[in-house]
Amino acid sequence: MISLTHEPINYQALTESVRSPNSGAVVLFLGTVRELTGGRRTVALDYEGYPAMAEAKLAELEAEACLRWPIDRVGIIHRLGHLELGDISVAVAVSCPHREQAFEAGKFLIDELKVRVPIWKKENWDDGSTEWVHPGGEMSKPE
Amino acid sequence: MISLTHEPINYQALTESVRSPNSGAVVLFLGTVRELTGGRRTVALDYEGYPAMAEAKLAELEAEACLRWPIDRVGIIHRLGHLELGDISVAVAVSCPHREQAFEAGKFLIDELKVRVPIWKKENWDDGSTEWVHPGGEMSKPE
Amino acid sequence: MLTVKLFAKARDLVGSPTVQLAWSDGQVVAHLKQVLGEQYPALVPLIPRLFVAVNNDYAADSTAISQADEVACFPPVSGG
Amino acid sequence: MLTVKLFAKARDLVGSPTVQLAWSDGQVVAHLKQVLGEQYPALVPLIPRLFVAVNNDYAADSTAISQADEVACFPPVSGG
Repeated sequence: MISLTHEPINYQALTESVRSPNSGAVVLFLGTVRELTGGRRTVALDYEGYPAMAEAKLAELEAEACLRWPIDRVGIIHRLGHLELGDISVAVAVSCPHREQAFEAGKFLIDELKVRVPIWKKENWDDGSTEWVHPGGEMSKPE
Repeated sequence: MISLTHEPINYQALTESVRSPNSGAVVLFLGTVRELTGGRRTVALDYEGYPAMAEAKLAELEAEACLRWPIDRVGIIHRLGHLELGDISVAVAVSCPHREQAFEAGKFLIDELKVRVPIWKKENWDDGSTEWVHPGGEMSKPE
Repeated sequence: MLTVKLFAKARDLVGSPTVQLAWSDGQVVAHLKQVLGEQYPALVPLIPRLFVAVNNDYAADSTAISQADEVACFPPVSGG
Repeated sequence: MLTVKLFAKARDLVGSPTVQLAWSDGQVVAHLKQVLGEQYPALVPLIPRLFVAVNNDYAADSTAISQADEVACFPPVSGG
């Protein structure tokens, strides 16, 4: 279950969608809007995506994770649009027979999502300014 | 928030209890009753605890994790009693500023819970037999 | 007398959630294990893997126990 | 003509979510970046960090583009 949404993320439904008696472990990761970054104060974030490619890249990530770990089920939802402090921007849920696998797969999915899936956030700082976040300065192609 | 319960675990309430604008990352781990273990088929598990010591050890784990990672909030619930296939036996939620910290702290908490907190499970196999699970054969004191 | 709580397989082997033992304050955990094995032969196979907790903390074989302490014996834990 | 979608800061710098460029099938990604810089000088500082996607996949500078391809340009991603 992979999706982009402009609505608040229902992470309980996502978590339920990956639970099964074949799995002893479920790991859920939530990314939430944090107030302080390097001493600056955020009041909101705006997320923009390139939906068709983002969904293709999320599906690619799911397929890669399933080759590396004995994954039962995966669910990923990314929110787009205007998010306030504390709101959930992304939820990744994964179920596996054993917990080490679920932690590793969950971490892989969010780590790779952040370097590969075409979604961008714009900071709304408390001084009224806004700024696109474009991490690193790498010129290499993410793979 | 640390507790033992005989009721189904409300992991959404647990997760909400650790969310905050100080944290950009929440990791939730759920342990669930898996059907197959080493080729044998489980129909149910019975969990028994030593409540006073279990709560003391969970509080000790929370304190240790808070020394090692910049943790915002921790929540741990362990269920006791009779659990059916797919039921949630344990939920661990942790929030941190950044995701690496939240994954590491979450994994530490469930790993240490499993070696240190006095709770035991009894397998109910599909042939009608039951068996206490006492992993390892270590004679050393868990630390 | 010392009251000792038993859990999981230890309780099943003894057939009771608590036992009472003659005890002199200052006797140690190793002595407790020996006395348990003498009075409850069914426990003997488990004793090499038995943990003893004193006042809600794991205790070493050399830890002294007094009758006022809360004492529990149990096999390796398997929660989670 | 080639239609190029722009996202995030690339779109803001150009001032439009899509641009249309004169194009001959078989010209490559490196050429696209050069043309974008010539026609949209505001984009020049971003070009060393610009990614080009062709048909929903990241493309190398040597990848050939035809007018039927779906092409997008954007800076490093920052989702999550």
